[in-house]
Amino acid sequence: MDLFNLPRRDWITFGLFALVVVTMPIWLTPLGASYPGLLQKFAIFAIFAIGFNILFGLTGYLSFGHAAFLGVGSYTAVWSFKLLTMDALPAIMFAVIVSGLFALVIGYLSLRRTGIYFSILTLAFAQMCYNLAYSVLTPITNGETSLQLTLQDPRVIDSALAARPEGLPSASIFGHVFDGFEGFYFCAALLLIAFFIALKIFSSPFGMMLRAIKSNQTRMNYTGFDTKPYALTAFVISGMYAGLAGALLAVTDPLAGAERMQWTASGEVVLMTILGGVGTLIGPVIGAWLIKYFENIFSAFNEQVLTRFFSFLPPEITEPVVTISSKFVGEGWHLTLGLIFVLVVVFLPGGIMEGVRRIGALFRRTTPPSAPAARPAAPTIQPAE
Amino acid sequence: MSAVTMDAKSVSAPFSAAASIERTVPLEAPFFAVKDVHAYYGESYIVQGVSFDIRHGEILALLGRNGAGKTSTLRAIARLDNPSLHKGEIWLDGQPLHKMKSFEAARAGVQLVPEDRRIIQGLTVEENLTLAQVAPGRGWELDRIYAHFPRLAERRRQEGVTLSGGEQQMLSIARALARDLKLLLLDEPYEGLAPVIVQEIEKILTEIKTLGITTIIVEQNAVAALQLADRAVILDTGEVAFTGTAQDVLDNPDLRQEYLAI
Amino acid sequence: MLNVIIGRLAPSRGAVVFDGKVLTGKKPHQINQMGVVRVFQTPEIFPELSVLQNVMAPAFAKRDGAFRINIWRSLESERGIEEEANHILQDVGLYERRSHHAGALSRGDKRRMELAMCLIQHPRLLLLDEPTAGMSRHDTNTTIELLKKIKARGMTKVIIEHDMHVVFSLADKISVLAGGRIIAEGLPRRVRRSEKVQEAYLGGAHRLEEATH
Amino acid sequence: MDAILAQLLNGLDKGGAYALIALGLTLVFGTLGVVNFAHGALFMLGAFCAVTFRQLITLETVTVDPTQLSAWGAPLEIRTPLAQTWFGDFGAVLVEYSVPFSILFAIPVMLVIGIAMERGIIKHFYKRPHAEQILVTFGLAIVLQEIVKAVFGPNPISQPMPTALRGAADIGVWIGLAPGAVSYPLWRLVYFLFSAGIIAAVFAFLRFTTFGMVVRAGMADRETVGLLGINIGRRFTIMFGLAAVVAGLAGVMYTPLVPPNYHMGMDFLVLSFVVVVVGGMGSLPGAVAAGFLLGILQSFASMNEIKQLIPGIDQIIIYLTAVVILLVRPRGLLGRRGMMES
Amino acid sequence: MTLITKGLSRRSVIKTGLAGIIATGVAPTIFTRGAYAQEFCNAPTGDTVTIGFNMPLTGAYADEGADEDRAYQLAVEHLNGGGDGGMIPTFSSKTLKGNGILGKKVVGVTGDDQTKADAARDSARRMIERDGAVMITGGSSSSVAIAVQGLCQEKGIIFMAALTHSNDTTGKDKRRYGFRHFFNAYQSGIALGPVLGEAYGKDRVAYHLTADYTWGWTQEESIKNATEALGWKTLAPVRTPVGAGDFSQYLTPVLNSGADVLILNHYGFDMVNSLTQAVQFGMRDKQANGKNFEIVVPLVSDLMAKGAGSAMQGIYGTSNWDWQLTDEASKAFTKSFGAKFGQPPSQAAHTSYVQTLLYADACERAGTFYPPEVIKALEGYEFDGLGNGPTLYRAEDHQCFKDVLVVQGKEKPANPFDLLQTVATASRESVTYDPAIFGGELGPDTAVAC
Repeated sequence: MDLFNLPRRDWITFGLFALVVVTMPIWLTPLGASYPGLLQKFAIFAIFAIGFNILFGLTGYLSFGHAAFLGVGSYTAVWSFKLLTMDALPAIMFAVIVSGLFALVIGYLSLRRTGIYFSILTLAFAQMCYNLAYSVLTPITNGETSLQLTLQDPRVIDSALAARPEGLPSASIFGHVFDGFEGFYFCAALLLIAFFIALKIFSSPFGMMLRAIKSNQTRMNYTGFDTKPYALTAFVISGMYAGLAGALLAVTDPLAGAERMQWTASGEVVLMTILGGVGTLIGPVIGAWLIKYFENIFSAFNEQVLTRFFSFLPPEITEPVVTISSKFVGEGWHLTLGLIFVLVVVFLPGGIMEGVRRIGALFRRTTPPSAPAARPAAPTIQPAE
Repeated sequence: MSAVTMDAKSVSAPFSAAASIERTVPLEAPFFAVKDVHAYYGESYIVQGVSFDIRHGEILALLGRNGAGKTSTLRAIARLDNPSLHKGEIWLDGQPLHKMKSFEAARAGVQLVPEDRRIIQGLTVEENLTLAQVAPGRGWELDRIYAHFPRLAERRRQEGVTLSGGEQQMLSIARALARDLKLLLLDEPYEGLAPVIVQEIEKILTEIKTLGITTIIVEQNAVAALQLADRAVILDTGEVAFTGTAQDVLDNPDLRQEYLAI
Repeated sequence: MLNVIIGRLAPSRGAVVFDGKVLTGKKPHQINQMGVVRVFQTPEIFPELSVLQNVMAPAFAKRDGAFRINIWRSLESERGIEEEANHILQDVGLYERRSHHAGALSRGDKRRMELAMCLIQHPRLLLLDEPTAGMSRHDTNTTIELLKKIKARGMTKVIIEHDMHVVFSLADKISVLAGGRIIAEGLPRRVRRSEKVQEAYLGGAHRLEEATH
Repeated sequence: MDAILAQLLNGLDKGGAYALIALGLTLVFGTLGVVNFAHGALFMLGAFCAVTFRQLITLETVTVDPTQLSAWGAPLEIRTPLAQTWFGDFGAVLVEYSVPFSILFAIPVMLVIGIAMERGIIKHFYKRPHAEQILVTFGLAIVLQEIVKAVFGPNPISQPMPTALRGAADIGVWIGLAPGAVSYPLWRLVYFLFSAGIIAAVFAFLRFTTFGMVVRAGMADRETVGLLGINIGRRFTIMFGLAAVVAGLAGVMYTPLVPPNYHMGMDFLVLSFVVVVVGGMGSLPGAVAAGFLLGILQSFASMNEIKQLIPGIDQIIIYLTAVVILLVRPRGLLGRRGMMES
Repeated sequence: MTLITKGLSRRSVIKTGLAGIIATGVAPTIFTRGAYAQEFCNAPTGDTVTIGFNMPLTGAYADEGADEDRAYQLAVEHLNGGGDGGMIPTFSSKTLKGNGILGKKVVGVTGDDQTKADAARDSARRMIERDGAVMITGGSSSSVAIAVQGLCQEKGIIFMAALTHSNDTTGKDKRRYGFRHFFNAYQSGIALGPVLGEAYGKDRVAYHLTADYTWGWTQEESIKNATEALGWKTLAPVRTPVGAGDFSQYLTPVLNSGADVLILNHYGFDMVNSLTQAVQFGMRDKQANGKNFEIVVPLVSDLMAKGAGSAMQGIYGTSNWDWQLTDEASKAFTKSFGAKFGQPPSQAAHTSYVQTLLYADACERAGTFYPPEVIKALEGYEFDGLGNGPTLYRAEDHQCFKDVLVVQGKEKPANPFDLLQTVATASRESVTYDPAIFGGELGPDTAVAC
């Protein structure tokens, strides 16, 4: 069957990735990140970054407005909750479709330009969405207050099927409400599906076309390809990934705020992708995890935590160490993030995945006989090395 | 490297260590030397171990088919960023060019007149010439240039890029003369010019020859180049295929047929 | 001239007609889909892809048309196209290097690969812009042999070439252009004799004679 | 009519700020080919030069008197200003005119910061892809603003303008309208004149000096300028420093209008990139024209009459203009072909 | 499809009329108090109890956030028996003994809400899910308060809102698990109206510049109603984006609009900027309609007044509390805060501190951390001695009712913190309104396991 037809190597990648994702609640415990809220974020932003990488990593088009699709997905999902049902599946479906349509329109217009002009066009569209969501579209978006569930929501399907429950309902799937870790596993399942589709795209002729567009778009035209629909398809697919991520944000926490669409949010996914490694399969996921980890864990450190952490030091050293390190955590976590970016970009232009590859190469050099030969057909496909 | 016929001088090492430090070199000794130069455009291996040398005041024609690496060799000598020099030495009058950046090479006396002339947009004819005299090492004064190139004098206030092709070529050569130069590199000086203009440029180049400026000329029109040149080097896919006098090439139909297709 | 045919430049007047259809005004990919394929003077390739992928891509254009979302089949299960590509790579002598990065090839190899990229499309009209520039003598001869072989398969070709040796060993009909005009046209031996051609194109052969005397 | 005139003034004022920042950004892009996401941070650093200068000249000796308690229960502090003690009346003038004086302080500081930034980090990124330039300068911007936050705290620090320049000027009277018809804050007029002056100075510098000629030549064809023996890299480094000074001065003069805080640069960054692209990447006149154009458009779009006609237009006008211009004119208003298109 | 609350579904006895609306579906099952000790989210098990402090450490309201942080440190210290006890001795309820809450030592965890609804919910979730916070408090923007309040309702965690002034927080978006001590825009309008009428007369034309979101709209509405009742006319309001920085393009049209009063419905740094810029436009020296042009800022805080500097002098507004109040409780709090941090507390610090104490007290009185019981203890609670005089936590909407201060920017400050003077006090009775006017439903108090 074509659908599950993947090279063995990609299956291994997928298997390992699935194992890592499924066991996240375990191996993240010592890192203090094993609680549902953050785990869900890990899964959701990994989807977002994987989708973004399909556009940026494969075609080379740098979109600076991808958060708009995330926001559209969230709003659509919350509206599905409010109007129809608390079931997550229709919400996700609608979100993916609507954000796909948005991506189609914005992509169609933006892809008329290339390079930084494309980036600025996407940025401008996203900023327009953001500003309108904040002001004029308040009836749809509830402005700065964010779109939330209310007790007065019609929820026509739910009301027709069962008596209205007291209080605010939670998102569910076939009547089953997630608690924290179930919510994570639901997101993780979707992450695996999303990852699988990305794997398929990366190893398909379609993926090769996208890479060829990145490599030499003019040549693609003279080779007989109409590159516009290819780029547009990639744009729409990645917009749908963003919509899925947005929907999942709403499923795990039924609220949609305009700031999800702000350019800083779009910038964040760019950073995630580049930090992890553009054009690699795993890189964006790692980038997403790293940034979300920093944002949630580092920002929560304060001087008490640091004092406890450095308590093994002699007291006269502890204080200066705590003072200095406190500049890098808590409120100062952005400083750490900025420094990491600068260091990664200066020393590891290919992102973290390049670092992994370099280490891998070192390791291989020490054990030459087992060095695996490069895959003959596709040296540029670098999944999960 | 099948058809390499090196002359005796170029085989022997052109510089001893002592000579390389010496600033003034006797006329007979090689004034300029390229030793085993390898250069890359990105990942493409373009110049694959080229060596030759020139005596002071000599004109060398660098010939070869399209894509043989002639322009790349000139650019490598002028120390431009592309192609990047991976190996080899370039010596001009005792100065190690291979250790320099392009602006340092230019100060050391190398002047490249590029294939596409590279008149700078937005600058007048006069500004294009003044630009050459900003860095230390002035050559001809503007008056002398204008005396030699009256057409440029007429158009000194005009924007350089609006000149005709031949005038641009003159400006490009004049710009090189405005610097204190020891080695002139001419890349396709006749390319794309009408025959009348070609004659005019030829006249200028002949004049330059009489001034005794050491020159390397790359030209598609091999015959024209060989008429001007004292000696010739033929490149084939980035390697030296022949070194000899210009007359050797003209007298050897097989050589011409094989490497120059004339 | 080739740029006009393949749609890179638009002619101010006149039209390009191929097989009864007007090419002018068509987009480059449409022209390619009609079977007009070009080898560029400076190699136009996909430097980030492997040699094999470079050659496979045009085969997809031939098979699937200008646009098709082909996600569900893996690249490695496209056996037919891979074999065809391998075959052509053997023809041009790049089979051993099929998994190399195309960007790392030498200029001559890039040109041969580009030739392979065009041949895999079985074009009805093949435009060659100095196909042997940058190749060594030996490679040039190999390429001529290859082109002769293709000629035997009955493919129309237009060659732009400075190297008259190549031209005369391949062409059935020659047009000589100078300054944007056709100055001579016809069978090779007649063109060879034309004085205008000698003057404008062959590097002033009469001057050569003067100089050698 | 009066309202339109007032709004036009406001647009010119805003446009001046946009143009000034976009000018510096274009200068860096045109010379070094670097997309500098840290340019907003330079603007912010300029503003904090003014803050630092004022804090230095308003330094006070603080002595704590533990015997007396303030109204909120802390020991009473006795403060003596240093500037007045040392310089007397001049100290008072210095404090009064701290913002204009800090220009003198900001020029060398920004020059050094700019040159250090270029030599330290940006020079390694000339040949790297634009995406990496964006990332490294973005990271740099974060680092710079976080350092400022660590030193000056997260809150805006208001900078008083000189008393003489407070309040509004009755412009209407100058052009023969009724008194009070069109009045505009004096400092905003000063800001507009200042930005126009700086823009003119930058253009004059590039037009009429040899250094400027070399830089223009380098922007057009860096390689050839190198072939003529000019160390263009060093001159571009100085240009980076100058761009930093231009951004910094824009920041200094902006402080009395909006109290500076550590993230003010980021707020301006996106806007200034839109301005640069609308003007055409690498085109200095384009950047200036686009700056004024967008400033005026934004100002007019904020008028009630227009907002009632098209709700929300004031929020999106800049981006809408950018989209329209880029779709109609692919390279912006005055952009060059092929610049940044891949 | 039915809602299944994991763990247990249990409601307390219905007390209020409003709650009747919700009484559908599940029948109440009543257990004895001791039985449900472990059956709600984050029930404290060891000898400590964790409280989540969620405030803006970065962003536009960082100033307020920093002061809230100080207040929380102080509250934790006092609850655990440290320091001078602050307002604990003056508090009318005497349950707090300085031994933590119910004998468990209080531990605080902090999070940065970035003044963004999304980030605030993230941060609150982290404190609930990872750190085991049994109560969340903080926030200094109404949108954040409403967002976090919604989350807390879902998670069954009590949310003691700090600085939030929108009518919606205890109006249409009110929640059973959310409580607000701070006053609201409606009360500001009632308190401010008479003072404005007296100072500026009955014949005025007002121009509103309004922050374009829930709080701005409710405040604009409230002030419009209050001033129009005086006889003032209102021009079409102008909405400005939050965090605009430069408001000049919105201020320019004011001058030629025919208005003679400018009402700034802005908060935080937006207010600081719009006010100083309005003054730069010469609005305070201007004459319009034969009267002096005036500016009103309905909600002011001492921190904003500090930011605006001299621009604030003489301008009217309302405040929840001021450190210069002379009652025993205010003096005790100011002294305690001033001694520890070297500066007087802001109203943000005050409300944060009070909310923490009120929660602790409610737990003590309920004898448990079980949220439905704590909610019951807070609903309809009447107390005094926390700085605002006698105060009621109204059961219907979880809004506190107390006197509202009308303040004016001081012309000649005696010290850097002497910025506002109280010019009038609106009595608790006068600012009490019918909870029905804002609608909304509190929802159930069902405990939720996590």
